[in-house]
Amino acid sequence: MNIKVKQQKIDEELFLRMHHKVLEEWPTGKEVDLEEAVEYNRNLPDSKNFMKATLKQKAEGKTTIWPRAGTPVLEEEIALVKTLVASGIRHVPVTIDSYTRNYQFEKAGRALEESIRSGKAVLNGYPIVNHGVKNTRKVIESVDAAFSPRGAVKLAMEIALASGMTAAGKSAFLEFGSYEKNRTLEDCCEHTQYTNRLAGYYTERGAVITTDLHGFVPSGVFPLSMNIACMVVDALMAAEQGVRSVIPLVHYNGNMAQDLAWTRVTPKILRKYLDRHGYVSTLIPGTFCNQIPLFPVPQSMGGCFGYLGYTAMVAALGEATTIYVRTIDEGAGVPTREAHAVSYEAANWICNVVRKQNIQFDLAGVEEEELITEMEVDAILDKVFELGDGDCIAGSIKAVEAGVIDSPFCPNKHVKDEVLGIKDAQGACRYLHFGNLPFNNEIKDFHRQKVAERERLEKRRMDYDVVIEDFWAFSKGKIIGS
Amino acid sequence: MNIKVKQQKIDEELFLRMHHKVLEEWPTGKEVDLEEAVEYNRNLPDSKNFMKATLKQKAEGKTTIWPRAGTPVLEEEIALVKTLVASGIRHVPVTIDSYTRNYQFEKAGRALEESIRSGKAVLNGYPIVNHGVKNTRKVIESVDAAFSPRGAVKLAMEIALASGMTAAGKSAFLEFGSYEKNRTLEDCCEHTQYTNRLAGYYTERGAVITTDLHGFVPSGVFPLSMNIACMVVDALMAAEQGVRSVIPLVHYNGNMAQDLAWTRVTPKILRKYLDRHGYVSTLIPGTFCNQIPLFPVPQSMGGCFGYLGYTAMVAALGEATTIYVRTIDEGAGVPTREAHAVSYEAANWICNVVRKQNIQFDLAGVEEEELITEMEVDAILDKVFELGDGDCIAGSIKAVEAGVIDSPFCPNKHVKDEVLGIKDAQGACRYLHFGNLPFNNEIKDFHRQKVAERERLEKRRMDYDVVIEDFWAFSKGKIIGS
Amino acid sequence: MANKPTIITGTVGNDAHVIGTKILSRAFKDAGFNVVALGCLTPPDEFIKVAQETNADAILMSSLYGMAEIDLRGFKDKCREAGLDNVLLYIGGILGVARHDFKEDEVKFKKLGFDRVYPPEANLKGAIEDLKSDLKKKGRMN
Amino acid sequence: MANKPTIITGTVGNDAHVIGTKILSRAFKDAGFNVVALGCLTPPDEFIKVAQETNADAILMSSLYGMAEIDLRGFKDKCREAGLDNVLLYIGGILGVARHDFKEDEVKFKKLGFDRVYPPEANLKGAIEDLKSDLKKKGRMN
Ligand code: B12
Ligand code: B12
Repeated sequence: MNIKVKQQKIDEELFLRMHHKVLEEWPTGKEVDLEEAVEYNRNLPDSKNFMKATLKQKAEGKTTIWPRAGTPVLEEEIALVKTLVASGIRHVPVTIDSYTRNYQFEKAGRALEESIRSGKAVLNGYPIVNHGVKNTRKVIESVDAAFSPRGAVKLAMEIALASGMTAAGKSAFLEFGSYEKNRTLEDCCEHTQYTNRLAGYYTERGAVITTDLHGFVPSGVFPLSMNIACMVVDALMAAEQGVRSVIPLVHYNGNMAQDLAWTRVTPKILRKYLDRHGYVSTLIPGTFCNQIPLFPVPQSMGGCFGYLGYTAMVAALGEATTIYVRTIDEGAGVPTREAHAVSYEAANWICNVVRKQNIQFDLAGVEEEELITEMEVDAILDKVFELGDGDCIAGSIKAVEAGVIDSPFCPNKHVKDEVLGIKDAQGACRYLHFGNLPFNNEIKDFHRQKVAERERLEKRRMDYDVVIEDFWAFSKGKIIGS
Repeated sequence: MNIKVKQQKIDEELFLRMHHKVLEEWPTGKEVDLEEAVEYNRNLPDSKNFMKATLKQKAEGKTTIWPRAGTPVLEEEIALVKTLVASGIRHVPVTIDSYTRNYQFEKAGRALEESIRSGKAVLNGYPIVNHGVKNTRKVIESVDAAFSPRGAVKLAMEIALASGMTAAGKSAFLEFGSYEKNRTLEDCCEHTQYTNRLAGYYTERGAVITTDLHGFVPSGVFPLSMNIACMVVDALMAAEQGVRSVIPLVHYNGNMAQDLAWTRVTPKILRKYLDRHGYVSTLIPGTFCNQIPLFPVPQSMGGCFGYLGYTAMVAALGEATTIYVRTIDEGAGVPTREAHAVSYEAANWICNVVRKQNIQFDLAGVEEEELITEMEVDAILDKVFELGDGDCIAGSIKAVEAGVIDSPFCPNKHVKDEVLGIKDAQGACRYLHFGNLPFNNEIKDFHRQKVAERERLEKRRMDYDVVIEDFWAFSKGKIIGS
Repeated sequence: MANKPTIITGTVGNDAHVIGTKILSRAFKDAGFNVVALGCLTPPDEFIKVAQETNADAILMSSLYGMAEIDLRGFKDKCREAGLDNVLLYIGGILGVARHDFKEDEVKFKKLGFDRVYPPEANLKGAIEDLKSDLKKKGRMN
Repeated sequence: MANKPTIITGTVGNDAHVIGTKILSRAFKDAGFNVVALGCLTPPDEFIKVAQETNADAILMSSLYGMAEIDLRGFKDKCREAGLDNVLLYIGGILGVARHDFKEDEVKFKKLGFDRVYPPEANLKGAIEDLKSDLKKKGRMN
């Protein structure tokens, strides 16, 4: 196959031409004046700059909450971000609705009007393109915190950054592996190169924009090495376009040793690859952790609080910069403002008392998990660079085709979906089906032994049905399915 | 002074005479037929025996909730214990109301009737003497769990054990140091000797009754060594009367290193003294931990869940057998059944996922806290035995008079109340005023240095006002006051 | 094989949530159904088109992102026009936005023409039984 | 010293909760009041007896165990009989059993004759101000 997208910085002229076409996608594009926007963004206080706020917080030894939240009506959105900041949040996401994510700005506009009329949100996020720069600046100016758009397409990102958001959390792998069915990875890379280049443009002019890395987000129980390997590619792509601040998002999966190991090893691995490829000036200001993809059964309020409390505790012990805890409404629907407040209050309570004690916590098994994770990541990336003759984009595209990059329960039809993860007896994630992953026998045997151990204990074969049981187990307070 | 009560087993004849007089204190006493009662109690299933249930659970590596709960009306009490057991509780307390605790059975009876009439509980616990054996057996037979009466006076204990409760949690120090204003320690010891002897009587006949140890419960911020020293005396007094199963109650105070150290060191210290005094056959089936005396501000629901979640996490990491988490209603009043359920569900969720992972970890500081605690306990007890010429009862009574046993904010007028505790910079409890505690300079300097460190950091003197600030701090999510 | 009913599965509209419909598809396949899985991000019309082509017995639709109501206005009429009156319509997932009583969803989507509406995390064994009995009633399975 | 008002503190009835009344006593002492602290487990009559003996200006009662209402029925009348109509009656702590609206307590205990009723964890600085202004109004402090 011939791959057009290359790991190569878009030259400025070309970029500016693309930029002006993007602004024509919707009337509100006119509100963006790039030079004025950069100026506005550069002059924001440090507390509103995602990288500076994160570095400051890391230095203070705090763990705060990083939620997901977005609601269609402007006044509601302002009230929402105020609630979030009041509950101790310093990094405010603006989750964008699904129509906007799919370029259906007109449909989003109609749903927005209906939401205003009916007083009931019929959109699942904030339609940033319809709101435009003027309105969105009102949101950002309403509180003292750093903003990040969630799920921004090109124009959405233009409006977000012009409005004073200081993070450009767009990941080729997240789109490809989590949100898309038909689009190719190449297409997703091409889009992300643009938003990264935009972030680089701001950055080079003194308005540092942070890109958060997602990688290939596991759907359900799956070791994190695949996700981390793809985060590395996300990071390299961003750095090449001039991004100087990247933040990994680490996905917990319930096993404390693994969650802590992944929290520690991810920035280490990222640093290794960024340096190796010459992006030494690209910083990793913090590590953000996520309570996902497991989630509480809506019915059990105690379970919701238990789950988010446990997650906050692990994050605090692991010295995560932020933790994305799911609200008590997670399983029920878009959380109410009250659900946000009480959930983060509980999580904050725990993060505060733990971090303030600056606890030195040594957990058996963490080193081993770090080791095996790094081995797996290296194995995947070696193959990726080999397939791409040194180009991480070409390599990734071929790797997906070859099943070297693969993930279970994936929405995208281009993904092989021939791999499966499962829990071992301690509740740690292991590979059950390796599909075409480029692992040596040492790695494979490690996983096979762990799975075999559980088979012995439970006297049953570990198969797809168990995978599904495991999928639901943790959110119900069990470390493995049964 | 001349002290009548001696550390000496009450001989059986005398005991039986006392027993029959106790039964005359109230008509329901007639319902107690000691031989039938022992028979009934011995034949209970293991799951209803406090010691056996505890040993089993310890072997399984579970941490469960041990709540406090009692409500006046029989049907309500039955519904309550059913809710508790449904939420995973295996040790069920029956908290007795304050009138009954003070021998005002008639007043309790009237309040009970009013509660039934009005349908609103005007008693703060279960009036066990008024209900008698027949009714109380209905409570115990309604669920599969082990029962313990809380705050039982002599007759109350008779009825509790005859009804099939298998714990006699009565502590001379708890009464003296937490519940009484005028009564002397000697008087409290005399009473406790009786209930311990009663427990011993059952035990010798094959119905093992467990005594849980309270010691001198700290009111507010205070290192636990005083409490542990008095638990040792509680244990020795119980063992002498024939008790063969004792369980320490460890009070958390918010600092993880200290809470874990106290959880580990308390049974070690108890074992040491029980063996040293020849009570080798008295078991310590488990360690129960308490979230006390700090407590959430009623207003903040998130804080309530955060606090109990943190507590459950520490208990699970410390492998406590049970944890007494305060419900989300703790600060508001006697918890509703719903408040019990949702609170324990959240705590259970955490205990389960943590214990199942059988986590091995190392926390910096734990060893040091164990060491200093044991040094302090030994120092107090050496003095106690010295003052009592080897008799722990006489010694304790004299120690209280001498301020060798002392505790702040104490209700009892016989206690000197010349000591104060305060938090250090990490939120650990330290002695601020040593009063007349028999500590050598090594111990005192350790505490002084810790306090001095905080004074340097906060640039202010550590005094009574700070003590009060600390008192409220933790329940508000801060490790020290400010 | 004559007696192997055909069902169409997928997540409707712009909804990328796919895990549920994948698990569902596998479960119905294992239960002996002939499953045509369209995956996520499936436009309402595609369900209809494929149902015609495969002469399907039922459409088992998923929606999690909370906007199914907007996506499915007029869907039942289109089915009729396409001559699919006889095709059973089931839907499940998370049908409303924000915490709410499932009853509302049930009423809403029955009005929209669905034969059965399932609450979040609905049990699949139950759903399989429902479909079998509904098909038997219609004489499309024995 | 003439202008040092005398107050009686303590926890009423069979209530052994003492921490609050101890902190309260110390706070009022530091604020320049002459405090007679009866501690916990103090029968209502004892408050009256001591108030007479010390010719007190106010009684600051605590109750946490939830049974104050029963303990204090007819308390105000007894005060009157004892000629203490002029003594201010404050109460605080946790006055009802179980989670409830504090307003209920306030109404209830005002009916029982208390001049001021305080919610759980009431702020003491505020209470000190209250007492000073109440005493000034009564001309018992300047
Ligand atoms: C995983 C997940 C994602 C992943 C999805 C990955 C993927 N491609 O599948 C990612 C991160 C990409 C994602 C994105 C978004 N998500 Co999302 N997501 C979830 C989450 C955590 C789990 C969903 C899931 O997979 N459940 C597991 C499966 C197995 O369960 P299920 O789908 O319900 O299916 C089961 C049953 O319902 C039943 N069933 C399902 N369908 C049918 C049909 C029939 C006929 C029958 C009988 C049974 C049946 O069978 C299944 C097995 O039991 C939920 C929250 C939660 N805890 O549920 C939010 C949630 C669904 N997402 C939500 C939202 C808003 C979004 C976003 C819009 C923004 C955001 N928050 O990120 C985007 C939308 C993107 C898009 N275009 O759709 C909201 C939905 C809001 C609402 N309905 O009110 C939720 C509820 C989270 C929340 N509380 O805000 N999400
Ligand atoms: C510590 C404690 C105990 C200790 C008491 C030690 C001691 N001797 O003091 C022990 C363990 C002995 C105990 C026993 C009991 N307790 Co208790 N205890 C508590 C706890 C945890 C804290 C109380 C406390 O000291 N607070 C700290 C002080 C400083 O606050 P405070 O007293 O409210 O006082 C402050 C303010 O209110 C104000 N204030 C107080 N009085 C006044 C008066 C005036 C005029 C003013 C202006 C201000 C004011 O000033 C103080 C400083 O700010 C509470 C629950 C909680 N979280 O509050 C339960 C609680 C009070 N106890 C309760 C109960 C039921 C009991 C028992 C009956 C049984 C049991 N559960 O153990 C026994 C009763 C024994 C008896 N005879 O009274 C219930 C009361 C039920 C209700 N009201 O609905 C509570 C609320 C716990 C619960 N949710 O069930 N308890």
